[in-house]
Amino acid sequence: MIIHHPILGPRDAQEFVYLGDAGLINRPDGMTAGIEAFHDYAYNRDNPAGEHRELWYHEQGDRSWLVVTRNTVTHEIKKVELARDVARAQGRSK
Amino acid sequence: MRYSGFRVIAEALTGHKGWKPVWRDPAPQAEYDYIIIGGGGHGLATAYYLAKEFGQARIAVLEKGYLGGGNVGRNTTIIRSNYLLDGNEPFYEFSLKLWEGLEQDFNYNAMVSQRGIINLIHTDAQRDAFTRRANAMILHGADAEMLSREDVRKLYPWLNFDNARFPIKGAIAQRRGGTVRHDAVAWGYARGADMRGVDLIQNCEVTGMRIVGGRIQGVETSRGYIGAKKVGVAVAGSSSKVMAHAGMRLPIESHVLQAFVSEGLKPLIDGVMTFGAGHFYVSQSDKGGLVFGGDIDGYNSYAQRGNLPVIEDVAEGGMALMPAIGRVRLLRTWGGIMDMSMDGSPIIDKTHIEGLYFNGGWCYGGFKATPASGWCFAHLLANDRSHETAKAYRFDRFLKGLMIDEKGQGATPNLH
Amino acid sequence: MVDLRAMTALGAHEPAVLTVGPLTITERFDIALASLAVRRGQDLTGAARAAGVPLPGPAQYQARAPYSAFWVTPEMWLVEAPFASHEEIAVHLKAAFGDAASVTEQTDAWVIFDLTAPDLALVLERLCNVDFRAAPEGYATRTVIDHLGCYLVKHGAGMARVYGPRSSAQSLLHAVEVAAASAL
Amino acid sequence: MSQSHRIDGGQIDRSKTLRFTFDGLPYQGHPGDTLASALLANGVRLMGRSFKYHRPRGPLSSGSEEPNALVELRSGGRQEPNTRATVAELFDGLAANSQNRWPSLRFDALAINDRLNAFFAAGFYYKTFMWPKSFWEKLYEPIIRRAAGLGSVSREEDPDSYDKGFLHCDLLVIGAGPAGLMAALTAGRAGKRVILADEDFAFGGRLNAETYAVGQASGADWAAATVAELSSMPNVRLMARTTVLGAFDHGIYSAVERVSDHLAVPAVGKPRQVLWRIYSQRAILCGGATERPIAFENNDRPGIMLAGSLRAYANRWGVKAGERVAVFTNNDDGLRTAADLTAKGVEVVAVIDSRQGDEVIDTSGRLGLKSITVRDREGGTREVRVDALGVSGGWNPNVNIHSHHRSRPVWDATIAAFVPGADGPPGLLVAGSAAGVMSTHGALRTGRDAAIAALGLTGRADMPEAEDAPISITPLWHVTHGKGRAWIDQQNDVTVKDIKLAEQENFTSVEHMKRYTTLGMATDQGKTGNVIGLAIMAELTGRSIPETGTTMYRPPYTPVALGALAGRSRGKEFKPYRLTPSHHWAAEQGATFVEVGNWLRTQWVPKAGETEWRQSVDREVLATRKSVGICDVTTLGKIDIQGTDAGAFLDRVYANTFSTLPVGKCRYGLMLREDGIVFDDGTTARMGEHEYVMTTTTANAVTVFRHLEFCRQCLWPDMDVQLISTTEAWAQFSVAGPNARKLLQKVVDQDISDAAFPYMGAGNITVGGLRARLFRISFSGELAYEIAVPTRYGDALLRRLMEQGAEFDAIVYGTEALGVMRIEKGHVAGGELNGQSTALNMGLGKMVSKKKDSIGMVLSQREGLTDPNGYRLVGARPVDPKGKLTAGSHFLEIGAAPVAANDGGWLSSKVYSPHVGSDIALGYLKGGDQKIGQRMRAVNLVGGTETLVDIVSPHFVDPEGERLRG
Repeated sequence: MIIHHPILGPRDAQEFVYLGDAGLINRPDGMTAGIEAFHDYAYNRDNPAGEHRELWYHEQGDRSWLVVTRNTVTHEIKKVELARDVARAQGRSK
Repeated sequence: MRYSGFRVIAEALTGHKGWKPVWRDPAPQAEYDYIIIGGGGHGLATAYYLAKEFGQARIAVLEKGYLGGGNVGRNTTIIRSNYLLDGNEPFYEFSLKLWEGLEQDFNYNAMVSQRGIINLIHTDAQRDAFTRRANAMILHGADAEMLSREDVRKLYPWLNFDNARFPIKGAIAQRRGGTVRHDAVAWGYARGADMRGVDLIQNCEVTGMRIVGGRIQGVETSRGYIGAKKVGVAVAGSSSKVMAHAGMRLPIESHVLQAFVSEGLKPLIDGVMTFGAGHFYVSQSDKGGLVFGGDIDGYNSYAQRGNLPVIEDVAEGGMALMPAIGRVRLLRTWGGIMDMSMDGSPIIDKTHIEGLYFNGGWCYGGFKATPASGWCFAHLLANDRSHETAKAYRFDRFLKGLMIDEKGQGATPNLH
Repeated sequence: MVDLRAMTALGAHEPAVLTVGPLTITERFDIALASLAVRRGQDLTGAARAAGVPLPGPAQYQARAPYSAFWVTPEMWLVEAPFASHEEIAVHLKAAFGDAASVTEQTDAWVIFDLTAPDLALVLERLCNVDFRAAPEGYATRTVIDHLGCYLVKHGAGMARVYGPRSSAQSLLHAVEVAAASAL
Repeated sequence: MSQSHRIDGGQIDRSKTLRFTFDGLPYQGHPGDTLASALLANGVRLMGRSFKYHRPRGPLSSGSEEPNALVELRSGGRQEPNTRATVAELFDGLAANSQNRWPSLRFDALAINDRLNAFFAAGFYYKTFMWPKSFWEKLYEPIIRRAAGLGSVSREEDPDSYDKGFLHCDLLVIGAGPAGLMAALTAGRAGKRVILADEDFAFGGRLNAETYAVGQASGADWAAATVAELSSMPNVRLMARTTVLGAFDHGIYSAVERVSDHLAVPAVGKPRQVLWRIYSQRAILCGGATERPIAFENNDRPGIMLAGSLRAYANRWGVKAGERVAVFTNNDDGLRTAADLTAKGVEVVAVIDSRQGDEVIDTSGRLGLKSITVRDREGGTREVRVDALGVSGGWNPNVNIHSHHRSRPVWDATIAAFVPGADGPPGLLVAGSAAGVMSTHGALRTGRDAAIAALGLTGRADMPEAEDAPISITPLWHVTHGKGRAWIDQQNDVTVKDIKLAEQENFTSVEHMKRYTTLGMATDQGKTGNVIGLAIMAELTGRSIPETGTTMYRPPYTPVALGALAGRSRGKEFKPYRLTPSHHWAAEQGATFVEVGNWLRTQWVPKAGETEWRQSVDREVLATRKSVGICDVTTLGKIDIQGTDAGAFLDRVYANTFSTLPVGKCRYGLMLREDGIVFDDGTTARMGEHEYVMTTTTANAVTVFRHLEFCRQCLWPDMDVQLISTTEAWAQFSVAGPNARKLLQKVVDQDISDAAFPYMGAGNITVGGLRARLFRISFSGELAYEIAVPTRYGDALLRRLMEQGAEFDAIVYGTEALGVMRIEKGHVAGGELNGQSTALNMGLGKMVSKKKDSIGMVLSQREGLTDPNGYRLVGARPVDPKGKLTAGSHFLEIGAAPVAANDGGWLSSKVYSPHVGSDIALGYLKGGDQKIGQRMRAVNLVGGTETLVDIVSPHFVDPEGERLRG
């Protein structure tokens, strides 16, 4: 597969390490959330057959974590964003 | 109709006129006591044991494509019970025992061949871990042996012993492990179930579930609505898709696992072997092809096809271990969808919806589990209690911190 | 002055120069390296200009004197300078950038090979997936060579500088030699 | 033997003669020959035996679709089973042998199977061999396995090397027939980067096998001229002998180039084959079409060939397949063969055109065709004496690569074949006969137009004139007259009867048919047989052919050597080595090395007179505990963490607290996964207000860094934290033992007295003016430091330490002694950090701070992970000091039966402790913290041993830690 890195352009997916559903960005706050919330965060997945937002790490590249919107049936990639931008857009900060 | 050598001879002499269809193609009835979604190995085995061992009737298996068209028809045919953890080993040992009597039980030659499996050891740490595993297996009544480097050399003198990056230091062996003709497993169960009145309905895709007041009523399908008292889901890689009809999110991701077969060769590898310093395992089929595989591609996929990096990675492992196969040709690659769970172990459990049961999360270990999976799922469906060997395969084990994580990788499905 | 004797990544006391057909492999033992990263909310351009440190954009290498640099990740560069004058490159850069940047010594994290050949692309296409022919001069990228994560900088159609993990210097060199013999 | 069947013409170089042998007999051929064409030229038709019935077989085709003419090429480590004689390029000295026969090709004992064929119907083995149960492995299966298989492997290492590479272009053209050449020419003239790949050693495809003209020249000459023009273009790369294996995601194609297979041995340094990964957003499949036979009784005899191949042998190779030839066809193309052969002076005695109602219903000739039986339109039959028969059942477009993304081909009735369907691989167009456009003109036109469309070119490239004959075919899949076997899959011996049986038993889905009959599962993957099989199944079930559908097309297009897929990564080059700074010193000392991941670490350093490894290790341990020992710990991961939020960041990623750590100190850190299981551990030092140095285990250096980047970018994107690995930048040595300080003080420039540099101190120092780092940490329980210098000085520092340490009898210890001392001290490592254990299990539960949020803190509190009777880390020591322990043994209570219910836990790590004077072990024991002082059995059932042990504290030395604070 080829991932169109927002900074570096097309790169062979072999340079990346896959993590999984981009929902992993939405980590609950450990001081307020309990086991149930963390259980859902850590273990449950939509696992769609179709469009999937997922985390890839450019380990053999610029070390950026990316959010890739990819169709899990056709493997077509619709969109690639820097995970840091996505996280900020979702209100994450420190 | 009963199969036997005499029957084969008799038919041969009379032009094979007498062979009957291996299964019927019935139209779906309005309602069943049991509907099993998924006509793969696990679904067919479930229906077979429900009818044969648990005396149930009015059973249907709904298959969206053709029988045995899922991972049971697309795997590397290995059976074994060399597991470490208490949650797993009793189940897989039960499965191996069922394999040992399967052909006589369902009167179909699935070529269950206990030619042994060895997992090679390349470091002292691996030896320690495999020793712990071997002892756990024996404690659970399974067979296990530790082999020395020289023992391995006696078995396969042509492996890379003298120029290896990661020298072979020994192996853990399970003699009762081996291989089975995968398609025949599906066909044998299908035939056995059909003979016992189970309706095997192909080209029938489930498109919805009718749930009223927290209880399942039946399923919507591409061939109309079918009512059911109990519905069991055994759809492997499609688990999340089907259970979404019941509004459930699962601790499962679907990943593609590629597998490979070489051109036919005269006997080279007698048993099953796994490389301990790379992603490569191999056996040789009765037809002569080397059947081998490695790691999953590692990204969510429903595409039933993989990509180059894994193909090359597997070949690298193969050549590192077996320098003599350089000129052996890869004939065919294929990909199956694996229901990778969060701890690498399966789920056989009720759901919060009354009458809806789930069987999945087999990762890439589902084939060897087929008989026990069917048996235990049938047990759960018939008795509403988990089978003794499947007690640990609960949904809530993640909430309670009772994971069954053989590899110690945590909630990262693509690493299991 | 330091009284310990340095050893190259290839285990010698002098850097290696090897040839495989038309390819020349020159081990560079005379380059000091440090990473330079922007601290949050800081702007390095002024200090960089003052210190003569180029801060090229993504996938670019830029040469200046005494410092050259290439981009490695957002807000981070690898800065290089002559070892003879800048063995303490990290100290120099810290002085230049103060608390505005995070600076980390990297000189010995890498083995550096200059590869020169008339048609170097024929060798590199056997080693990594970089489109060397199409890449502009000064193109800098991370890539994988025989399982090793390396940086590659294009200094011309016939010249590339490869930065590989120091501990794997011999494996990297072997890969280059085998590929060159095979390709040229 | 003379080349009795060689005729005029063809593209072979008759000025040179090549000698070769087949089954030991000598023959001659010419450059340009394949093994098959050369054997046919020598009058040899019999080249192989079929898989199941061991029927005598000759070549069916002249290309890579060949099911029959499979041979073992070369010998020894280069022995190459199942090689298609039809594509094996002839070279001087080639030696080939027939395979899957015994004792000889002409007299094969297992041909008995053919006589017993009635018993070997499709799937018969599923219905028998079940009794008695034990006989399957012992009797039936061994016989089957010996009989099955095709060629054999020598078991010797393949002496040739393989290479890999990566190519980039604007347009990849797959296949260099008329369509491919025209496509490449169009794109090449437009200045685009083009790769033109063809599996053949000669470009031109069918043009080389046909006689008609392209423009003013013959097709072959036009091809040659076009290749000449293309090779003059710097932007065009011509790749002959290169098979594109598959289309993968997003414009990635895989191809194998057979660099040296046409040579006796590869040139020095050159690979046998190269596996190319081709990146091209645009590609055109010009893979041509494959002719299919017609199934009729005994249609598999040597001498019966595809009509187009018969023609190809005559036109391209100057070979007549027989003296008296007949052609059996259902379409016009078959007539071309008759015409071409006649023009070549070959006697064509009969043309049987099924469209006229004539059919071939049987043949004779055990080892080669002798005659055919023809049934004419009136129903009369006659026997015709022929020694070659060309069969044409129509042509199947080679849609394979276009279907590699599971696109289903669609049925085209006008040519009675499947053509590429919709949703093929994005960016992949199809042209020429691969697209179902069967005329030469059509191939040239669609090739040109595809290039224009793919690259968005403007203007029309001019194009030579060529024949544009329409297709005339009336499908005939199998001849219904005759009761015998009519072959569909010639290699696997699948006949029409097998398809009928599959239908009778309700294996009617095309996938069931394939799997039950093995149709299309041979080395040719059914390139000639599949469509016939499914057409017959359609007939039997009353479904249409499109309704019946095809099976899945999957890579590779043709079988590919595993060596090529592995490339350079084999033997010692399987994975790169990582060498430590002390490697050269250790090698000088004759040290033993051990693989730790890709690292090669010193395992121990034997001294003169030490004959057994334990002597060396025990000495290293005792010498360290007595005085001082040095160990290279460079392999531990080091991560430089800077930024104003570095401390807060560490508080989040570590279970314990680091923001409060004073500058100049270090602390042991425990890192959890989000699921509460221990991920990694190590010491992290605060080198400045906003500057930390984290150490990780050797094994997790990469994954920890990845995890930190995830936390930094995805979880807390606004934290001011910068990360970079410094693992390789510093050579780091542990200096441990009572005299560690004395030794180091002689080497470093600063005062490192206990007052100046207390326990857990950390700081920048200098060694003879050289910047260095010092950490006062201990893994052994002794007074210990880790000193780091820039890697290039590591070797010199070690030599300095050894020289300065002479007065203390300083020694270097390896990983074994390191392991002994860490276990004596009760430090967890690999065996305990198994990804299944919590801090609580390790006796480190208190380290998980609940006062702050950190990765894994919440889920570590789940009931299953906080069970008071869960596993706890303990020490174990044999009651009898001479007693032996084995890591991996399980704990059982005294008198308890060896069953899972009594399993108390296991020994995770074991060593012999010269300090304690016996084996000692660490282990996880259920409720272990309450069982200290108890006696249990450590049973190693798999080894048949057990040892009575005392359960003790995991700290075997200096439990109060006075030494390391001393």
